Amino acid sequence: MPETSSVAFKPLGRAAMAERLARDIPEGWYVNLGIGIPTLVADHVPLDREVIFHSENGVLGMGPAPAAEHIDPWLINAGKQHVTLRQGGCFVHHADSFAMIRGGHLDLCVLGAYQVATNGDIANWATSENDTAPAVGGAMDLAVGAKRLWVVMEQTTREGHARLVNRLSYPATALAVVKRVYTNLAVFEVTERGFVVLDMIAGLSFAALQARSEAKLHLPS
Amino acid sequence: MPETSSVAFKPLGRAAMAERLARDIPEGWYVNLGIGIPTLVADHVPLDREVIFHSENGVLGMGPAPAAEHIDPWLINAGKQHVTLRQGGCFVHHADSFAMIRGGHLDLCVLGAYQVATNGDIANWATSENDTAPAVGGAMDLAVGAKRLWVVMEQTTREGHARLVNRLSYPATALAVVKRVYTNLAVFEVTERGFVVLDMIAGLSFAALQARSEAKLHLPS
Amino acid sequence: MINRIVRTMAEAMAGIADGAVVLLGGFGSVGQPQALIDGLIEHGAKDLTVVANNAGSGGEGLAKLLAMGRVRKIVCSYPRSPSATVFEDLYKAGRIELELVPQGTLAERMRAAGAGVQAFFTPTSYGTKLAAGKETREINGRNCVLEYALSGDVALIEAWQGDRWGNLTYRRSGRNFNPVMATAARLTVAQTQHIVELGALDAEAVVTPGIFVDRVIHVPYGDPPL
Amino acid sequence: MINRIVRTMAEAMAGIADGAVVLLGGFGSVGQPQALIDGLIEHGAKDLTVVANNAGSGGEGLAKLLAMGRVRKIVCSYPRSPSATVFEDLYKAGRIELELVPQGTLAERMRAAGAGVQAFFTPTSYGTKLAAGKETREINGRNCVLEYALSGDVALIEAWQGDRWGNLTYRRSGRNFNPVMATAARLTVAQTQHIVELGALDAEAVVTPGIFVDRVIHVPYGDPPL
Repeated sequence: MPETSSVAFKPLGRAAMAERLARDIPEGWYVNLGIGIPTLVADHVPLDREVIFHSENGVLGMGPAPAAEHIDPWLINAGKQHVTLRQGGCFVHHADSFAMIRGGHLDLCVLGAYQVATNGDIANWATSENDTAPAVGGAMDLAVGAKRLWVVMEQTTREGHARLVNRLSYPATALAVVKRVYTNLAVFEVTERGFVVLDMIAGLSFAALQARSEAKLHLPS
Repeated sequence: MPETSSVAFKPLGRAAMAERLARDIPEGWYVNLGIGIPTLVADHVPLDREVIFHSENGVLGMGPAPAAEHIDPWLINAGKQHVTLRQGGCFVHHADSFAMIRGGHLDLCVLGAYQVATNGDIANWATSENDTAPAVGGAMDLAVGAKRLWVVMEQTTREGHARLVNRLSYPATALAVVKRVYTNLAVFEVTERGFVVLDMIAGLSFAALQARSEAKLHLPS
Repeated sequence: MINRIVRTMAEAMAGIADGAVVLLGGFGSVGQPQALIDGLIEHGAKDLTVVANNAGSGGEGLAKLLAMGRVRKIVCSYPRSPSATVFEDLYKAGRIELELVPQGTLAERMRAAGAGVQAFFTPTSYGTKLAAGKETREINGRNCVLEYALSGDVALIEAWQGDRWGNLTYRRSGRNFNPVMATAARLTVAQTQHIVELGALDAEAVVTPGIFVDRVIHVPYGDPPL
Repeated sequence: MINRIVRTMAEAMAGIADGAVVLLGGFGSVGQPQALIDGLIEHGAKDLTVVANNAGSGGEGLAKLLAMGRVRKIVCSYPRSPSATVFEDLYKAGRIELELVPQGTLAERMRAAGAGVQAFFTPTSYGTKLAAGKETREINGRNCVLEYALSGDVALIEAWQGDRWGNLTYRRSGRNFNPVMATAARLTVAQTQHIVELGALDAEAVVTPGIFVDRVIHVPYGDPPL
């Protein structure tokens, strides 16, 4: 893709991607954030916009990370990081926590991904068939359970391979579930037509964006 | 059955039937008591023999009925009677309460019945196919769920029909679940051979008891 | 600021449509959302399917809703009681449909709906009339019946304390079906005896987290009738 | 008098047999029954199947049990962590069997076992490798996978408070899998930070009623490691 390297645009960093996504979360939503960039989203939701964060290990109403001197060793999130509980938060056991997830009570789940296919399939748990032990955690439950699944990820792999694909080449986490994708270059809605570009970073052309996607991109109709 | 009417025996009353059954409940058992004679069983378990009574409306650890001046209007049992809670008791919701039942966590359930068949089938919820609205409550869950199901009932109907039968003529509550039957005349174990008489009231002959049972009765082998 | 507390019964009932499936909490007179049932009567929705353990008694509450002809079908475990005459008369006249469900299966079907479980195999009712026509299967040596999730368009429940996020506690045996139904409906409305400040409830002792609750209305009516 | 409190680890472990299915509570380092795992190591049972969310980390606890070759199979959702090297080495060497289960399905399968539900249809994992070979069905427009109840011979759990009837509370996110596993095993053993008098726990706030608990042992070890 030699033509694109000369274009004047600056991809978003991880924090900026999280901030961009956070802007689209309205007050009152129940939200589960996956590990990695998704976790950063919480830092960009102001406390006075009441968004209620859920962690699959049974914490509803998580607040910001504590200062080191205020760590409660009994309070961690699904990423095993220490967190706090907001007033109004509560604790439940794992079956009840996943009842919230599977039962469609979360307004939003944000996950990272390796690939998203044009029909909304997501691959985010296993990269290959090698002999490393696989691990899935709660990703499959979250992907099928939340009312909306938004993915935040880089537009391409480090090697330049597209992550928006026609068909997953990595093992699926769930089928036809992704509603939006936030990348370091653009925001996409997953529609019946495929990926529709909602917005792009400044200086990026549609053609340059398309060059970084295997799947065909669409403009809003 | 004219020969039996001249025999000198005195059938147990309702309280005595409850008392007889209560004797066989060891300390530490979790027990659900159905409506009617079964409810009376609790009155015959001394408080210092810790038996933990469960009510399907989410009460675990029921104590005796309160004196009128100590009624708590928020605390009823499945028969909608006011009860008390012992120290160590607790409240759960209906799904959790029936998880205890269906999950096999109750050591014993005591139900009344219209009929018990020789293979342990029980009929206790519907008597006929008339146009009265049927009602089942928790009987089917309790009958299949508890570790042991004991039935307490009169030996015969008011009309003199046997309640220990070869095959249910009333609609089944559950199949092959009854372990014991306590009647006003005797106690029966339900075994692979059928009904085995564990003990009888004084003055009653085995022949007289058999005359009051459609199902063949056995002596312990 | 999230605020699920509504001030009027009209707000509490807004959007409940004709033909709705309505889950009604309570067991006996304890934990029944009496004020919300009155609100539903006033609201006027008809052709309802009601899911409740009992079929109403006396002449108030659910019995009144039934008497007004607003209920097409009732799903319950125990419609019979000495004072359930309104239901009994409608039933005998063939003017109401009854789906009789074992009490534990009723609770579990709603729990399944709330938990996103679409169906489950349970030993309860196997070999009985209530399993007639249902799929059966032997699993681990136990004969089971396949039962489906039962969800509501709306759940009307009673709770003890509530806060503006919709977190709820219950009082003693007033808990019963209420927390289960709260999870199983698209719209959950709770009448509570007390409204408390956010943060006043013990985070370890919230029974229904606000995620399951859409509206809370303060109805400090006192004790249930003896 | 019912007294489920045991004084020694030998009593706590009594009867755990070779080949047992052992449910281990905890998520990360919080709510893990560390003392009971040490007790299990000392007890010596082998050829175990362990059900736990993670596959052990570092060199203590579950990792040590694995390193000693006591575990034939592990059922978990997330065996991978930077310090899960003991498991990873065994896995690569083909010396341990892994059944990978989505975390919510893992919890629900144990909840089903505890609740007497024999199997259930869930949308989780449909169309993925983890559903390979499993029965599927479309219900209410959702593609589902049939999952079976998962019970244990023994559950080893950690709780905060316990009384002589076995009633338990938990502390914050230490709750996690512990109450679910307590319901799903034939023998449930809890280590608790505190022992309280019968009646001291709030009847509205008991999380695990004693009906699910067979033995309680007092292990006031303090906070989990950071």
